[in-house]
Order: sequence, then C-alpha cells, then structure tokens
Amino acid sequence: MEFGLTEEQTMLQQSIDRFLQTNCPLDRVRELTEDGAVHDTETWQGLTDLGVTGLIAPEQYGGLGMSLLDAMLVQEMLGRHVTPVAFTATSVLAALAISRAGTEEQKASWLPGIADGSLQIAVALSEQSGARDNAGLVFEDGTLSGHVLFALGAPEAQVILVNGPDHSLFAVQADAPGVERQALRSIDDTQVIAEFSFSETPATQLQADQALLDQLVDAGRVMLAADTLGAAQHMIEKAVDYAKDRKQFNRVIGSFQAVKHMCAEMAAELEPCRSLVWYSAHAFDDIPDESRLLACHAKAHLAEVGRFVARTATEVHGGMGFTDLMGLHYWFKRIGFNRQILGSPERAREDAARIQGWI
Amino acid sequence: MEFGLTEEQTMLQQSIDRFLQTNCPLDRVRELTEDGAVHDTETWQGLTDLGVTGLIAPEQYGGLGMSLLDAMLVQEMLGRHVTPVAFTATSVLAALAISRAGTEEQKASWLPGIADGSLQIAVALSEQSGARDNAGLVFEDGTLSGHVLFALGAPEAQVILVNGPDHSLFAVQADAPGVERQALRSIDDTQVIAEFSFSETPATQLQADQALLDQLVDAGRVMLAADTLGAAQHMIEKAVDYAKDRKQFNRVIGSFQAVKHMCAEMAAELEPCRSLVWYSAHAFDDIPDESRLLACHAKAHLAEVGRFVARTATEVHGGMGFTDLMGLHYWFKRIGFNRQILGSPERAREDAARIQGWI
Amino acid sequence: MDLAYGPEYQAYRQQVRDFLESSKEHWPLRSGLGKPNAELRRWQSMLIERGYTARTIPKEYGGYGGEPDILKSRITAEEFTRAGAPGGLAGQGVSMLVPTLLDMGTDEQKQQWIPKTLSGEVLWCQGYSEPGAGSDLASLQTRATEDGDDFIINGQKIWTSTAHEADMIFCLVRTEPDAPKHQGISYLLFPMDTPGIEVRPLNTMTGLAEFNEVFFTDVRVPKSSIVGERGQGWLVANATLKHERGMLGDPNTAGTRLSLIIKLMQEETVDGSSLMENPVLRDRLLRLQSQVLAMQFNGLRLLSSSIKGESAGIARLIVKLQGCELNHQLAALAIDCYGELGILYHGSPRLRARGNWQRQYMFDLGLIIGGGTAQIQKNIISERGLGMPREPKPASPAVKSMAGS
Amino acid sequence: MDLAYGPEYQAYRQQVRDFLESSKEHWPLRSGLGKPNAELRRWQSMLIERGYTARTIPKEYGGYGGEPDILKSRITAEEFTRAGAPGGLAGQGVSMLVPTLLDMGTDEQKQQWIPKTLSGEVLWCQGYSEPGAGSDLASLQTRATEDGDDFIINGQKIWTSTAHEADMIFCLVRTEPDAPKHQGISYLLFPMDTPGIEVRPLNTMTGLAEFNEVFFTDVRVPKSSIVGERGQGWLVANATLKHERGMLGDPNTAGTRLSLIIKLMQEETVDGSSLMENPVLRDRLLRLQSQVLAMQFNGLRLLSSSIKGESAGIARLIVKLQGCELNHQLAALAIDCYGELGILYHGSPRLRARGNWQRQYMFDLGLIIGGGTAQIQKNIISERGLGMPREPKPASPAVKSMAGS
Repeated sequence: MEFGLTEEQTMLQQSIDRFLQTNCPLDRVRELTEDGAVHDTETWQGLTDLGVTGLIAPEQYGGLGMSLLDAMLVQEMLGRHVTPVAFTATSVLAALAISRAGTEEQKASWLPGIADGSLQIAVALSEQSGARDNAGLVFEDGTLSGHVLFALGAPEAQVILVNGPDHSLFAVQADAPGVERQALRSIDDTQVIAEFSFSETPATQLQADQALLDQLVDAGRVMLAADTLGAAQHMIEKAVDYAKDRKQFNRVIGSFQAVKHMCAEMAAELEPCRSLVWYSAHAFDDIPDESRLLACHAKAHLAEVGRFVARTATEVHGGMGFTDLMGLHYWFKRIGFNRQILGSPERAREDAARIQGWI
Repeated sequence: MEFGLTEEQTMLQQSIDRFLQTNCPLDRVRELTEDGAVHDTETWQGLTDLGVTGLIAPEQYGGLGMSLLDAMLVQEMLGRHVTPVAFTATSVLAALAISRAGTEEQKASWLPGIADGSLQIAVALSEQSGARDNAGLVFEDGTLSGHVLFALGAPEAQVILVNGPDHSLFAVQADAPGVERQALRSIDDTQVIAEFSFSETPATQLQADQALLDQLVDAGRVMLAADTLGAAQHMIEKAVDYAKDRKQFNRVIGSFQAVKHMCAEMAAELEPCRSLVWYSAHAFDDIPDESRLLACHAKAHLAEVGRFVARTATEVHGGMGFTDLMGLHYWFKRIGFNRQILGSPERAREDAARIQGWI
Repeated sequence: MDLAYGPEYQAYRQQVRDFLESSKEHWPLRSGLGKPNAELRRWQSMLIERGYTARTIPKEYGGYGGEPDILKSRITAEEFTRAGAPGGLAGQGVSMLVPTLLDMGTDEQKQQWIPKTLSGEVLWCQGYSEPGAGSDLASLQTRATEDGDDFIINGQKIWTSTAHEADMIFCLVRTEPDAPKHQGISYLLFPMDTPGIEVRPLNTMTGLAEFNEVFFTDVRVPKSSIVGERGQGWLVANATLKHERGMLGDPNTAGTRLSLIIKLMQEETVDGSSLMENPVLRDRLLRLQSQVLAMQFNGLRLLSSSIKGESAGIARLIVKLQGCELNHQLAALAIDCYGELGILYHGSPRLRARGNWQRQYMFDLGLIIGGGTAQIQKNIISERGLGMPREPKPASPAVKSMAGS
Repeated sequence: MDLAYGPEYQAYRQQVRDFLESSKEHWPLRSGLGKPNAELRRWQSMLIERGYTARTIPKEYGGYGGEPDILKSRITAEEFTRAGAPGGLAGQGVSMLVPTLLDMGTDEQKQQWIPKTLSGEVLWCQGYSEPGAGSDLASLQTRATEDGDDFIINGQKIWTSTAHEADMIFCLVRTEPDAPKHQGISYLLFPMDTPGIEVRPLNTMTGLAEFNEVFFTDVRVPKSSIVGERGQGWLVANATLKHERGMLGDPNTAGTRLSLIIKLMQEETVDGSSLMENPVLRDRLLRLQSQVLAMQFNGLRLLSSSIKGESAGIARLIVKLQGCELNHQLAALAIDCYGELGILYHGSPRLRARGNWQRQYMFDLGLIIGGGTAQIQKNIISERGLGMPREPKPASPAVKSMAGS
C-alpha cells in the first residue's frame, strides 16, 4: 500500500519544475503575454525534449503511454509557474480522445504528431458543462455548422476536436472551409481560449459516446484542479516568504498573529487538496467507478480553496499584492480562470449529485 | 427624518432590561428550567405590571395599542436575559391575530385577558413554513382533527390558535374535548414548544386569510430575529469582558490579535443587524409593501449571524464557554432555537425569492 | 422611527429635481477625478452657486457658504444618483485638502488655494503612502532637509492617483529625523512641476494604472509651504484621513451592484434556463441581499446619528470592513453567475458589462487592503469599539538581553 | 500510487474477519471509557492474545509483543468498524499512561502498572488541565510541597474524564515553585482514594457531565510516585500529549457522519418532498463531501508516510484543526436539515437520532476548543509547518520603564 508518488514521479515533477524555473520565469511570461494569450512554442519545444508532450499518447505511436496521474503532476508544475502552454488540450484531452475513440487511421495520423510535439489540437468541450449564448452545433451531410465557445488550445492548432450533437465528437482541420477562429481574451493571459464558428465545414467523426465525453470532461477537470493546486501552493509560499521579510511597526509582519493565522488557514485548506487531486487522477487511471465523482469534487473543491488562497495570499502581500510589480496577480488570475472553465464549482457539485443518484 | 428609537422607546427598553436583570437573572432561569421549559408566571406578572403584556392589544380592550417595533424592543431584552416567558405567542401573535381577524365577540372575550396578562394563548403556525411528520389539520362539521407541531406558548395556555386548512385560523379551548398537548423538549429550555393533537375538537374560526397568516409569520419572524439580536449582543459583551479579564501566557487573552479579531468580527457582523431588525419591525408597522420581504431577511440573517456569534463567543471563552459553569450555553441554545423555528434561514430566503417574484 | 424627510426637505428635493431636469444640456460628458475641462468647470460653478457642492465652504473661499445640513447633502446625492447626473468635482484636493486647510491653514493659504481648488483650476494629488510604510503610515521615510529658507526633499511616494495630471501635491515628509516617529513629520504643499519630481504610472492587477509612484530627487520647496506647525504633519493629515476611511464601503454602491446582479440573473441563461432558476446561485444572492439591506439601514442609522450630532460608535467603525468585503462578494457572485463568460476581460468578444465585474472584484481587493487593511480595521474595531487592549509592545532585542530573558 | 494492501495483509484482514465472525457471542454489550466489567475484561484479553490491541507492548507487561505494523493496526481498526464490533479498552490509561511508562518509567513502575492497566484491572484518569491554565498548560498551579518522603498536594484539576470511577490518576503538579514555569513540574501517579481528593462532576453545554473537576486538599503522596525526573514532568507529559492531539479530527468520524446525513436527507421530508430534492441543502452536503474526501485521502497519505517512517509535515499538523471543524459543520448541516425538528433534545417526542446531532454539534465545539484551541493550532501550523516567527515576547512593564519607551 502506498498513497504517494513514486521516485520516478517525484523526479519527473522536479525536473519539470527546474526546467520551467530556468526557461520560463515570470519575466518571460510577462513579455510573451503582453498583448494577450499565447502558446509559448519555445517552452513547448523544451517540454517535448523532456518527453512531456507525448506523456499520454500510446507507445506504439511514439508516446510514453503514461497515466493521468503523471500528466497531472506536470500540470501542477505548469500552474506553479503560470506557464503559457496548452498542455492539457493537446497532450491530455486530444491524446485520450483519439487513442480511445479514434479509428486506426485517425490514430496513425494524429497521435505521432502529439507525441513529438509537432501537432497542436484545440478541444471544445465546454457545452458539456452548460451552453451559453446558444452555443451548439448541427451535423448534416458530413458537415458541421454552428459555434462552440471556450475551446482550449494553442492559437496555431491545426486540428480542432469538438463535441457535437448526440454525444458525438468531431475532428475538424483548422484550415477547412467555413472555420472561423475568434480569440476570446480572459483575465488570464497565460491560458488560451477561443470561439470557433463552423459553416458547412467538413468534419471527421470519432467513435465517441457519452461515456467518452464524460471521461474527457473528467480528465480536464482533474487537470484544472492540478493547475490550481500548483498555483495556489506557490501563492502560499510567496505569502509566507513576504511575511517573513516585510516589516511594519518595527516587526516582520509574519510575527503578527493575524498574518500567521491567514497563512495557517491557507495551508490548512490547501494541504488536503493535494491528496484529493492525487486520488482523483489515480481514480481516473485505475478506479473507473469512482472517477467521475472524484473529478467533480477535485474541480469544485480546488476552485473554492483556490479562490480563498488567491485572495488571502494577495491580502498578506498588502498593497504590493495588488500592484503589478511583483506579478502575484498572474497566479490569482490563473486560479480564477481555472475556477470557471469546464464547469463552475456549483455545476460540478450538481454533476456529483447526479452521479451519486441523488437527483 | 429619524432612523432610531424615540426617548420613550429607549426608556421602555432600559426599564425592561433593569427589571429582568434584577428579577430574572440567570440563577433564576437555571432553577426554573431545570426539568424542562416553563413559562415564568412571576416574571410574567412583573411584565404585566410594566404594561408589557398588553403592548399590542388595542386600547379599547385595555391594551396599549403600540407597535411591533415596541414589542420587538421588549423581545430583544427577553433574548438578552434568556427570559422564560412566552411573550411573542400571547402578547404579539395572538393579540395581532385576534385584533385583526376576530369578530367583536372574539375580541371582547380574549383581548382584555391578553392586556391584563391573565390569559395565555398558544400559537401554532409552523406548518406555514413547512410541514414535517405529516402535520396538518382537517376541519369538518365545526370540528378540527389532526395535529400541529411546534406551537409556541405557555404550557398553561387556556386557548390555542391554530393555522388550519385553506388559510384558515381557529381558536380552540385547551380543555375542549379531543385536545391533547404533548410537550416537546428542545435544546433551549427557556422557550416552550408543544405539539397539539385534535380529535373532532370543537373550534371557533377567525376571519383569517393568507394575508393575515403571512402577517403573523412576519411578526413572529421579526420577534425571533429581535430575540437573537439581544442574545447575540449579550454573548459578545460577555466574550469581550472575559477576554479582558482572563490571562494566559502572562497576558490578558484580549490582547492577542486572534482574540481581538474574533471579537471585532462578531461586532462587525452583528451591528448592522440591529438596523435590519429595527427596519423590519418598522416596515411591519408602517410600510406594508416591504414588510414580508424584510421579515424574511431579518429572520434569515439573524439566524446566520447568530450562529456565528454563538459559536465564536463560546470559543473566546475557551473551556469555560463549553462548561455549564458560566451558563453561556443558555444564550447559545436560545439562538439555536430561534434559528429553526418558523422557518430555517434557507426557507426564509426561499420565501424572500418568491415575494420578489423571482420564482 | 420616522423615515420621512419633512416638508422643508421635500421642497428642497423638488428644487434639486427641477434643476437637474432643466440643466441637462449643461451636464458634462465626462466627470471623475482627473483634470477638469472647461465644460466640467462650468458645471462645478453652477453646482456651487446652488449649494449642491461645496455647500458649507465660506463664500469668501469660493464656496456656497451654507449651514451644514446632512439631510440636504444626502438628498442632493440621492437625486443626482437617481437622475444619473454627474456630480461636482471629487478629487482629493476637494475632499481632503480643502477641509484640512479650512481647519489648519493660514488665512493666506486658504485664500491662495481653496478657491482655485474648488473651481477646478488647480488639481491636487496626495503624497502620503510610501512603499515601506503601508499600514504603518507614520514610519514614512521621505526626508526634507533644511537648506536656508527651503527644504530639500528626497524619497518616494506610492498610490498617488492623478499624480500624472496634478498641478500640486499635499505631501507628508519627515523634517525632524530624530524625533519620535509620529512627531517628526510635516505637511507640505508644492507644485508638481518642481524640478526633481518624477511620476511613474503604477499598474495594478486590474491591468490599469489607477495609481502612480512619485519620486523626489533634491526637490527644493520653500519652508513657507508647511500647513500647520512643523513636525505636526501627522496630526494635520489624520484630521482628514478619517474622512477617506469613512467613504470606503458605501452601502449604496452595494445596493447598485445588487440590482445589476438581479437583472443579470433574470436575463442570462445556461442551457436555456435563466440563472434566477438556479436555487444555489439564488440563495447566495439572497444572503447578500440580507447584508446589503443591513448595511443600508446601518447607513440610515449613521445619518440619523450625524443629524443629532451623536456618535454612532461601532456602527460607524465597521463600515469600511463590512462594506468593502460585501462589494467584493457581490462581484464574486456576478462572476460565478456568468460561468465561463465570467472570466472574459480586456474587451474580449462576448464580454459582459465591459468586464466591470472582474475589474471590481480585483479593485475591491485593493480597497480591502488599502485605506487600512482588514486587519487594521479589526484592530480599530476591537480597540476603539470594544475597548480591548492594544497588543503589548514587543521587547526589543536589546531590552530582552538587558532583562536577561 | 498503490492502494492495495498486498497478500500478507489480505490474509491478515481475513483472519480478523474470521475472528470477529466467530466471536460474536463474546462481544461485550457495552464498551467505552469507564470502568470495565468482567465481560469487557475477558474481551480485552481475547484481543490482546491475538494482537488486535496492545499489539506492540512487550509480553512481559501483558501485551502481545508484536512488531509495530501500521497497516495491520489500520486493518484491525477497519474491520472492527465494519463489523460494528467493540474495540479493546481505550481509556487514558491505555492510550496515554502506558506509552509514557514504556518510554520513561522505571522497570518497577512498568511491572507494577502496565499489566493491570492493559487488563482493565486498574482504571486511570488524567490530571493535566487546570481552570487557570487552559491553552497555557505549563502555567499550572497545583502545588506539591515536600514533607519528608512525601509530597503534600494542593490545588485543582479540570476536564478529568472518568475521575469519578478511576482507581488511579497520572497527574502534573508543580514541585519546584521557583523554577521557570516549564521546569518546575513533576509527573506523579497516585490512587484516587487517597484522602483529600474530591471529585465533582463537570456539566457541559451538552447537558451531560462528560468531565469532572478534581480538588486536592493536603493529599499526601510518596515521592517515589514520580515518573521520570523530578521537575521534568513537562517533558514526560509532552511525549504523549502529541498522541492525544493526533487523535482528534479523525476523518473516519466525518465519513460516518456524512453517510448518516445522506441517509437522512433521502428519508426525511418537508411538505412531502425529500430533503435531497432541496438544491441548497444538497449543495452544502456536496461541499462537505469534498472536504470529507480530501481529509480521508489526506489520512491515507499520512498512513503511507508513517509506513515509510517519513514526516508528513503540514499534512499532519492540520488534522485536528480541519477535522474538528469539519465534524462541527456536518452536525450543523444535519440540524439544519431537520429544520424545526433539529432543535429537539433531551429525549423529546419526535426526537431524531436520539439527539446525537445537537449533542455532537456542541461537543465538537468543545473539541475545537480543547486539546489546543483553533488559535493554538494555527500558531503551531504557522510556526512549525510554515517556519513563521513566534510572536515577540511582550516587554514587561518593568522592562518597559527601564528602556524608557
């Protein structure tokens, strides 16, 4: 019995951590995202060299065939460093969708590109967690029409996976006729979202069903929770460091009971979240019966705790936390973004009630 | 323009405060309620002498014809001193019901007794805020059958006012055939509740409608909110006093920032409640359009803030707050009782949504 | 309990309404805190003439010269809000410097500055906060050393809104470095174009530069620029700081936000159902409505106390703490109602309410921190409101070793 | 990540199950903390024989004499819970005195007390807390003065559960009044029937007397009753206090409560609809479910760390704070679900669940306060877990005047 990470997993996480710290520090993130969200291709290339982009893709297609738990550990580090790369969309969601619901031909044409980092795929699932502004698609005569909102994935994605009517899933070439991409700009310029419109656009169908779509939503939720975990952990560390250093009234502020208790409360709330996220990823890999419920809880709970930590860590920083000077708000916004995408906490809890047969 | 109490109202409140402090201190409350909830007839007599029991009853029947705002100020003091008298049931709810929906004969037979404190009336309205355990009545051939839960009012009440089917209101003599009273014992032995069963029991109907029943629920909710206001205010004062006195680690605990902030948070939450309760009572008296909404908010909000104060003040007292020695729990339980009676906060908020046409 | 305003005030209200109705053509297009244009200054002068702004400031200093009347001030504010009419000038010169000068300035200073400030001819910024002195404002480090009849100022200020447009600054500097920290400060007035002043915009988490940093390098200012006594700047500033804190957490802001959220919940849909049909979001809305109402009625109580000249005690001390938090929670609910749409910002397609909810959610956090953090507010409530003891002063290391503990 | 226990442990689990299945006739009717009867003592001896309790205590002291095996201990606990079987004796003698003696006792003390304690022949109570020394336990005042070979004890203890039934007490007393406060304390063992001891039941807000006060008036105890060195009682006690704190906030309690609430929400109705159909209550349930799951998985992580002999750091430090609060919130939800029925108590007609939810709601508040208040827990988390500084010691008035500040 072991509830924890293997030595390999710890090493994987540490190496990603070191790589991002060196190669994609906040200054770089600032510079890259000055005019809006981007996908950092240079950092992506570095991650490719570390084997990360092919983590989920099966070995026979050049990937590593590793687990969601491993991918989650990577995403935690991406959250920790507010890294602007679209890892979840291509390397996790698209890799899972294609390897589980693709034909041999579809697998052969896309998985190798995912594995070697050369292919970017955008994924539009948000209507699974509630359609706004009449979003939705129709499929007629082999073509898609309509629009989908909040697609995750790099602006230069060559393929778009979209959730269509009747639990269907389609792949569309980004340069196919009738495709329009409209960037949506959010508070968080380290993560890319876009709206896609289709007008009689040719689309290739995958062998999806509701179960597969559920799995994709689950995986996405676990990854968002992991991202928030990493970002929130970092905010606590920054707050504690700041409190140990900053002086007011001739004392470091970290010696005031009020400040100490704010930090203690953040840590007390976040620490159990780590185990919840671990378990939810493990359940996705190995305990399918529990997977859906746990994904809902991980998403919802990290959203709530993340909001509390983001706000409290900012408060501990006082005015400095509110300015752009220290860049603390990059983490604040990343956590805010993760809260809403793929289902708000209220929505995720409603799903959890349904999964347990309570409604 | 004046949002506040008149000099007379302040004096009324102060005189009740002094009377209760002298004549019904905690030691007396303890002694009286040792074996369960009672109505303290001696204190009731004292309140009668102060004119309080006839506060609402119209002047022509020997009462003072004063406002709910005045009655609310009295109830606040009763909460402050956890006084075991059934003031709201007889002097407020029954007085309002009979003076607004009684025939001349009914008024003449009951209001003078309310005014001079000789009559006790129990009031059963709780099915207006949700029926549990199949509570409810049928009215056939001039008689009532069925049962009602959570009737407020003294054990020795001679008359019972009950909400019947189709927005009706009945008066039943406590010694009429088929009446059974079953005391319910709650956490709070300073307030009396009971269940009544009727079996073909003769009953006198009042000229009630839904509007009148709503008014009674509103008045009851305002009174419960006022009671919690008084009890919670007292708990804060006790906590502050204790914190100024108790020493730990060679300091009074009230000099620790954590303790100071707990007290500040209680005061910050409770202080605006005072204005909310004042306004809600004033609305009942003079702004009928706003009355129902405000009663819901006063009830719900005081329930939430009351729970927070009750718990936090107990924490400030440390182990002493948890023991019976200081009797702090009398206030804790009174607040807990008020929270649930005549509609939980969730229920009151749902009512508020309905009143505003949101659902 | 009497919520009616009485016939005199009814008449006054009508008069304000009539004015607003008849003056629409003069309403300036923009108002706010920055440098006023001619249109805005004309509007300001119309308002002063009728006592709708600068009501109690003596005529000789360019004010209306009326008696204080809290109800009239409130009625004016209510009617301007109801009509959506722009108010008078509201910068820190009008709201903070003018009261300070009236209280503590020399005749000459009053003559020189109040009329031009009221008319909008001179725009001021405030130089109080410093990077190293946040909650502990009195520990400020900007130093003024003597040089003949002048001070030479070196140091840095932060959170200086409108500094980039201001003509003048009222500024706290340390003139007596050896005095105890509250006693070595002086309150100075000087032009922002004095050589050696550099203004840099200060971006915040909202993405906007609502504030500036101001750097002083050998800035030469005549000693006559002092308001009040030398070394008593702390007292001078504190007399008006209270005003600033009292303004934060206004329950009317919360009331306006609540109405907007009700509207959005009735109009926005998810999967075709309105958000108001979602019982969980609705319950959150109702919890906040309870708090908004309580704070609004608390505001009425404060108004009533002011009219009677009574202290409202804790009821006033809590306004900033509770009000700012409430506003923040309202913005949070709005964001949550919008779901995925709630994260849009920066003029994105499909953006709702011009991104105001996200901006406010962040800016409110700044307000919770600024003007006395929530922690400082709780200290104040417990000490001044509840009479609890201050934290004991820590033993300094030197003292500790002397005492052998 | 491997949640399976492996074949050896599967076999062990089966063995425990088989035992429980075959031993039902021996299950004692009552268990708990008080004085054990013959039936309970027989059961205890059956459990020790198989290593299901007192597993690691050497055979010579009446234990099973096994190697420590955290997984076996956990499996045992799981299976006993699952079967609803009564566990072994769990009073403070077994859980706190026995480990203390094993660690710090003389051979004679071990021989004399451990076997009788394990068998249930001797029941102990704990004399640590005092009315004047709550969070600041080391400031205790109960004094033992020397008189030849004896101590004469005077003072008062509080929160002494089972004192009215106990045969013996392990007790902290101040033997060196002039030593610094942590260094003047000794740890004594003496019989509860020693003349001069008075036990008074201590009623709490739940209405029950879960605790006692114990008064000492000239209680004469031989000096040989000391465990450890004289004046080092603080160290002796602290070694086992940690155990007590670790036990509070157990996530399995929360898990059990959650299941009960799910059931009640499915079964109870208002106006004919089940409570589970109420979206607002359901959302609260789900929020709590998230927390219960997180704390249960945190528990798995702690278990895993223990097996590997690693420190779990903050993950362990937070258990008491978060766990007790969570239990309290669960009880609050249950009460709210019952609505008006939720306030019933004291065996009232229509009472649900024997009033357990109200009792727990109140008792949990006692747990939040006891064993280190929430405030003390947050100090510990911030200092030991996050490495934040302790609060500076206050300057004493004498020192302050010396330093002239």
